[in-house]
Amino acid sequence: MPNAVSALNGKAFSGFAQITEAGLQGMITLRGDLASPVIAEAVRAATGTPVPGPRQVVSAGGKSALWMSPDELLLLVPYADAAGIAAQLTPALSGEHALAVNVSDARAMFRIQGAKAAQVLQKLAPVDFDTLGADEVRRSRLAQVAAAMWKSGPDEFTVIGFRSVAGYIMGLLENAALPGSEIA
Amino acid sequence: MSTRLARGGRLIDRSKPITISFNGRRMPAFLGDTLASAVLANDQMMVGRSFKYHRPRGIMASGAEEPNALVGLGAGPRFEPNQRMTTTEAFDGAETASQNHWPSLEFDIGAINNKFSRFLPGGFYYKTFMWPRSFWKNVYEPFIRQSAGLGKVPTDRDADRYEQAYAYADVVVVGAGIAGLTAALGAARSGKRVIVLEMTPACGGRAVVDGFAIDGQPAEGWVAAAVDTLRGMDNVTLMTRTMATGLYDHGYLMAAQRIADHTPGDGRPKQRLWRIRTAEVITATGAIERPLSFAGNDIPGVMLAAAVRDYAVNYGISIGDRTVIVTNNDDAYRTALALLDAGLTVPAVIDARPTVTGALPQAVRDRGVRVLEGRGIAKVHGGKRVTGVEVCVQAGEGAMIEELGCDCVAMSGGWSPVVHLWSHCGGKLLWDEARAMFRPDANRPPLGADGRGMVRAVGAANGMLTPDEVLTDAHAAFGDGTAPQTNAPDEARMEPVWIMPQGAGPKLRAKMWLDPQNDVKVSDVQLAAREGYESVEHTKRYTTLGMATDQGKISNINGLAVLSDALHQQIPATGTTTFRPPYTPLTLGTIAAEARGEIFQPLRRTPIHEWHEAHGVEWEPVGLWRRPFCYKRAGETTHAAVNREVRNTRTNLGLLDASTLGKILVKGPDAGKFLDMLYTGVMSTLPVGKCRYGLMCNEQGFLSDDGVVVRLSEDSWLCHTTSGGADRIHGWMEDWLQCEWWDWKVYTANLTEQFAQIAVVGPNARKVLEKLGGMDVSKATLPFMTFAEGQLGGFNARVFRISFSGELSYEIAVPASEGRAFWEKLIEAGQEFGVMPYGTECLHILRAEKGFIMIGDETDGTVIPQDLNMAWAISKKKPDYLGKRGQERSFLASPDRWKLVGLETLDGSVLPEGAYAVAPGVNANGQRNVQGRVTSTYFSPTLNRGIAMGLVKHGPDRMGEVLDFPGDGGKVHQARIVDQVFYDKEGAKNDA
Amino acid sequence: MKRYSGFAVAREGLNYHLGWGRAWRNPAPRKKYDVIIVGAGGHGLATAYYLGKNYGIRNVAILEKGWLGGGNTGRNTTIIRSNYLQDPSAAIYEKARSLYETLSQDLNYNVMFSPRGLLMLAQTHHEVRGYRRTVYANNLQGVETEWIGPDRVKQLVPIINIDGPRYPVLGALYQARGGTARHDAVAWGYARACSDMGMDIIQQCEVTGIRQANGKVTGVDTTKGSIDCDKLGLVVAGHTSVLAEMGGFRLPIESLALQALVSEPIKPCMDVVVMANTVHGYMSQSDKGEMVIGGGTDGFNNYTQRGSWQHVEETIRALVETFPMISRLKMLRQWGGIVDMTGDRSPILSKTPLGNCFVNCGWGTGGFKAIPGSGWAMAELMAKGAPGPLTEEFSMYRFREGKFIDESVAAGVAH
Amino acid sequence: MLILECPCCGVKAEETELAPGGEAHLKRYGPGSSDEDFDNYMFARANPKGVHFERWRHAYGCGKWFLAARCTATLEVFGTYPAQTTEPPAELQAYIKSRRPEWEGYK
Repeated sequence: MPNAVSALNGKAFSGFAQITEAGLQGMITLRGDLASPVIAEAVRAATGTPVPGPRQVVSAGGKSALWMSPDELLLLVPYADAAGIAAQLTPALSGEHALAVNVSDARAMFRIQGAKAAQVLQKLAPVDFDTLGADEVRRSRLAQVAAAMWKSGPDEFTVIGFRSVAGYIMGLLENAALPGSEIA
Repeated sequence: MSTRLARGGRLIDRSKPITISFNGRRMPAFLGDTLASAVLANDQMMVGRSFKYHRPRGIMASGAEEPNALVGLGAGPRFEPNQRMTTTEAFDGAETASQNHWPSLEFDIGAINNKFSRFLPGGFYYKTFMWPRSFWKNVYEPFIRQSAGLGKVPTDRDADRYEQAYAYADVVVVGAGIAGLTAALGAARSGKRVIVLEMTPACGGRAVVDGFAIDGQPAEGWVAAAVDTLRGMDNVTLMTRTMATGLYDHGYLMAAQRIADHTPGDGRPKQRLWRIRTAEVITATGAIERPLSFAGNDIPGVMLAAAVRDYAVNYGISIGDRTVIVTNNDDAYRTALALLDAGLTVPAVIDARPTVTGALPQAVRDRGVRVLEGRGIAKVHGGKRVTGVEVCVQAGEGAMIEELGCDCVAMSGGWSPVVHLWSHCGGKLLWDEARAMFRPDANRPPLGADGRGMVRAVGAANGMLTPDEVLTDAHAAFGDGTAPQTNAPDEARMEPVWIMPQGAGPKLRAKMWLDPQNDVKVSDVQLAAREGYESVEHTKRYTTLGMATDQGKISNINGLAVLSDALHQQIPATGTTTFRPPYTPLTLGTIAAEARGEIFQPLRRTPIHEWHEAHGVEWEPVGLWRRPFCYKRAGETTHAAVNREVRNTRTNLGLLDASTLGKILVKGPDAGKFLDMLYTGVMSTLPVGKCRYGLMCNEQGFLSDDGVVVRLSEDSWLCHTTSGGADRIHGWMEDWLQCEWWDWKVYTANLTEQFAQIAVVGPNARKVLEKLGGMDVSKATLPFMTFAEGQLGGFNARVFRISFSGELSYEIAVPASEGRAFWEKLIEAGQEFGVMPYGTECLHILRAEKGFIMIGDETDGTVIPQDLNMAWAISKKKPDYLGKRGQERSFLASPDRWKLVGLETLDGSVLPEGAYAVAPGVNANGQRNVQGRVTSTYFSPTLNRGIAMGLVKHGPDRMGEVLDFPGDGGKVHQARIVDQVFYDKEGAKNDA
Repeated sequence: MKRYSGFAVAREGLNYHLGWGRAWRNPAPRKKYDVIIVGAGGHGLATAYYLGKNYGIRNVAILEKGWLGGGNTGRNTTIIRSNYLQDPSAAIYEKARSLYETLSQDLNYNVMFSPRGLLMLAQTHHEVRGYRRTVYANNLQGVETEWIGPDRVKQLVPIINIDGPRYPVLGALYQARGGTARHDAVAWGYARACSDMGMDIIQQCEVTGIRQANGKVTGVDTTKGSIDCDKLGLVVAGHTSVLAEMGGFRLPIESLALQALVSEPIKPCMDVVVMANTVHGYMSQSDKGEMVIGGGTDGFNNYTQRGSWQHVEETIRALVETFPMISRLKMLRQWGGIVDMTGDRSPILSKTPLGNCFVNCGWGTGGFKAIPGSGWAMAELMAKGAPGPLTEEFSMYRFREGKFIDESVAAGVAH
Repeated sequence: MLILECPCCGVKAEETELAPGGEAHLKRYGPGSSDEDFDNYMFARANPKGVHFERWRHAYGCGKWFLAARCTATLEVFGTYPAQTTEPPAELQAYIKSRRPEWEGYK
């Protein structure tokens, strides 16, 4: 994929927090009965992680599995591997009523870093970040668009949104992180 | 005159002098001043004109309840009308200007209204200005509008920025006076997550002004300690300069934080709107002092007693040299003491109560001040400033006993709890006869999501007026142990005084102001009652009482009392008007917050968006997307560009960015059955690798979307939708799967943004793909309405051999991340084949020439497929599909429905968009009968004439008939009914 | 009753206005009336007024559970227009608009009808198509509207931002004789006239039941006792479903909260009414100088007269984008009303399954502008017991046939 | 500004994260049904001033539809439950009865 370019090609902004479009990221939507051992095996094979519990994100060796809904996971894998893994999943799930599809190009991913990273999201999402679990994915909205967000490290949040509105999301995050607009 | 005292002023920093200007006059002030204290320090008592009579208006209060002191603040992109001086912090260089007068504040032509005031009572305009009819719009209204209105009109785009933020709490305490601080300490110590909101820059409320001791230390010290304690706790957030503007359902509290109002241009947001979700709200919002209704109580220099005290203690300002105090309660005597302490003269305290005892009055007497018992003010002397008052017997009709010279009147009619937040969300009030006030009824609070009370009022906001009452009440909210104690003296009960004197006649009542901004007088409320506007809402609306920018904070209760008296009923029988948010006016920019300019709304971009932008695109908004309408070359008109794109696509090669088309994957054992319900046609029988055009209807039977469906594999289909339809249709599918057919085994995934999709259209389409190489796209291998997946010029591609133009055409989907590269590769490879990108207008013309329908043009939510002669796309065999039953209803099954046909003007011109075909005669309502309308109309460069499609009654049976379409300027367009396919009827080109 | 005029005001002024009598009587209910109208809002009062004026039916009671004009009549943004797409809508709204032209004189009460002109901005090609279509329809319906270009829009509304970054103004549907009126005055003027005709307006009187015998209505039970009648008209907007329940039938109605707000008053800066439907906001300036602003409704059933904040926010940000100079104005007051939405968002003026019981509802977000026409048509329906040309298309049974009156097709909304 | 707990993902979502979907438990009538049944299915609504059963979609969250029992006069939320049911759970009905004794019950 020499021609592949992420939505904002790694655009970055430095305010009272660092905002970065995280570049190409492999993503696979997996829908099915999350309690099924077949699914569990397929997820293990794809990401090396167990099936996450409700609203949970589990990671292993740079790969992650995010719980998106009672019958849907989002698997994060290296971009170059996504198509292949998605292709392997389908036979792995044969006999099971399930859907596995590569959505790497339908999304954009952002990282917000810094001691006050939470303040940036606090201005945009109706979410109580004080009570957000360490391994909890929160699907909500950033201002006017849908997004999934979680605490991906100390002083770091990761946000996933739709590719077509990546520019809007970047605009929101930059505006919310402008120097002088720190909350207290 | 009003002036700055040599000492005192706990809120100002005398080491930090600043300068403000008022009507161009420069005035020295100090950091910590409000605009009000700043101008008062410079003997500027008169600061505006009233709304209706343009009477002189002075500062009356020291806080959010101020009705008069409104100015224009700043200039150009930072000009702000109607700024309340008493709550606006003064800053160096602040420019202010008084409002609602011409030519000047001192001399105002509009004051002529005052001369005629007796002929302009409440609601007079409902009784006159009716003749002649045209005069209302052209003469009367313009005059009224001109003399009404308050602030000047801003002209520029706002230079400041705003933002919002979300916060969550167990308890939000509103107000950081001693009641709020006490409650907050209790809540915080019990481990709750607490947010404290204080509207002013400093905490402490009235206690720090009134200056008693709490638990042995001065109130000021006690407050400072409490604030330090709270600030030191991790579970507490204390925000000053933050106004709780409104309480909404389920514990949603709105609060506006002033960040850079007092430091304009320092790069910070001007304001931040907090949206706080809380389990409980504690309103410790205090109380507001009531004016007294006596003749001339609106003359500059007549102020609320506590305000006079505030200016002396907080800002070191003497409002006047001689201040007469008029009251019906003990608290006002604190003002006398404060003024005496400041070395000022108090000629007398006029007390409406027949006998006055108690510690505070005694303290005043002890300092040699006369206390006139059972007395009132008959009238105030003065025009633009008080010069004296006439004293009378309160129980009488206003005969003068003596005249007192003074330049300030400090009045107190008692106190009203601030119940706004309590009431915003449905909290009810009770009338407390003993205290003569409406206060929160703890048994009928606003209800939260669980149906239980979500607000409690404490302290003065709950009707507790003496310091010990306040602290006990506030402490009880969360407290254990004993409440803080004060050394404040007991106070005798106030005695309600609704007009002064009791027996005042009409002449005096016509000079007793209730609402000084809107010029509503006691006589106006009595007139409303007399005329039958008996509901308090009627009276409010008829007289405009309490509808000014202060929303009646000081006028409501007095108005209610006067109304009740006029109706000979008790005050609770009259009730109050509804308290609406916001508590104080909320800047619109603060509400809009970040949503301005580029991030006003999301803009959806395809992976090829930037390429279009760099190549002369003219955009068309489609939902939140932008799609190229056409690509203009240097010096080219839109029309010329579109025609060029059409001709080139028909003769050479055109490229369309079709990425916005919806692409929904539907998979599972029951997917076929599901799609058969969703589409009017049959999708379950579609062979793998084949494409089929489908229509979707809503349950009404009306056409809602269309697109090509592809069978990807045994158990998976790809459904293309319109650009606007992708999310809607995906939601529609999930709705039926989750809520109706939840036992069907089907999964969907919206892949719209996973792929960039490009239509390669025209006689050279196959050539350019073959040049790219990698896949066999020949007619034999990839015939019309089939699909293949593979490598094309090194790109992973899905190739759909479909056509919406009648030309040989392929739609090719590649991963979005490679869309731009693939597009550029096609442009490059297409050069030798005359490639040109084309936009949506060209797309429309191409499809119209072929008679293809477009959702949104031929359909408008009232059209069914049968209207469009698309019965071929509707399965007769299927027992059911969404919309089938709806289409069976009589009006939809009627043979008289308008049906789709082609339309050709006789003169080759283009029919007007949306024009109607008239029929003879008029209907029962005298409206011209019609028999059809234009749904699509274009100039066809291919045929070099206007072409159109339309819906016409019995259209298909009337081929050749000519219809009249009235257009603009009386012109009637004549068009013949023809076949809707205008070009290549046999479809040879597509079959190439 | 005393006639209103400038001279009368001057004369009374000399006597401190002590001489004015009641605008309307405050009677106790009688045992029986020929007609009972439930709901003393604009529509109910207008219905009663035209029953008396056009059909001589004056033995009428208008029952109001709260205070007259206290519902949506006193809570709307006072916009008056008739530039509707569908024939039946255009007919009844234009009837109303034309009655507004002379209403002050008819009622001898100044309702301040101000035909200052109304624009519906087109900000997408789709809206351009829809509004041009509306203009052609209006011209055939006898409704005077025209399509105007961006320059003319800017000329009529100097404070507007014509080339906003997101939604440039491509033109507008302009109705020169559209405008506003003083909402309370409309209710008060009709009330005064009804009372003057001898009709009884009974406030604080809530209907608790509908009495019927062999399929026909015979009267109502109220908090002030039961009252008999020959004919019953239900004209209670958001509470129609509750009354229908008492009558034993259901309607295609849902009650939703609609919000409005006003800014602090400023000097005149906008002489016309502007509606921007793509961004969901509309604005006019009252005679007091307040910018009067309205937006969209909540999507869930609600009887609380409290709407959800995000709709205020959506409206404000749309208008700040369209009129950048309002950014530093302040919201003075916001409030909500309960609107009754039908299946096709058009009103119902209809006979009901219950004999001699008629319903006038479903005006949704657009009732104020229709008041005189609605009353005129409802009076005809009730007096004749059968629909006239203005009402026949608005039957509650149209949904069964699929014969909708759908205004949304022209991208227009029903404000 | 409502808060409803999504029974599918457990998030206490605020109104802006949700999409309302009208009256719940409507029975679909298709081809062969009477005009009246179809009309009622499409349009006739209880629209009560009081206890109301309604559809919501957690649109900005897990994307699932769920049902809620809510009072339209006070906005009190009695509870939320999955959409895959033809009538409100018995315990929820009992709870509503305890909060609204005058409620005639679910019919």
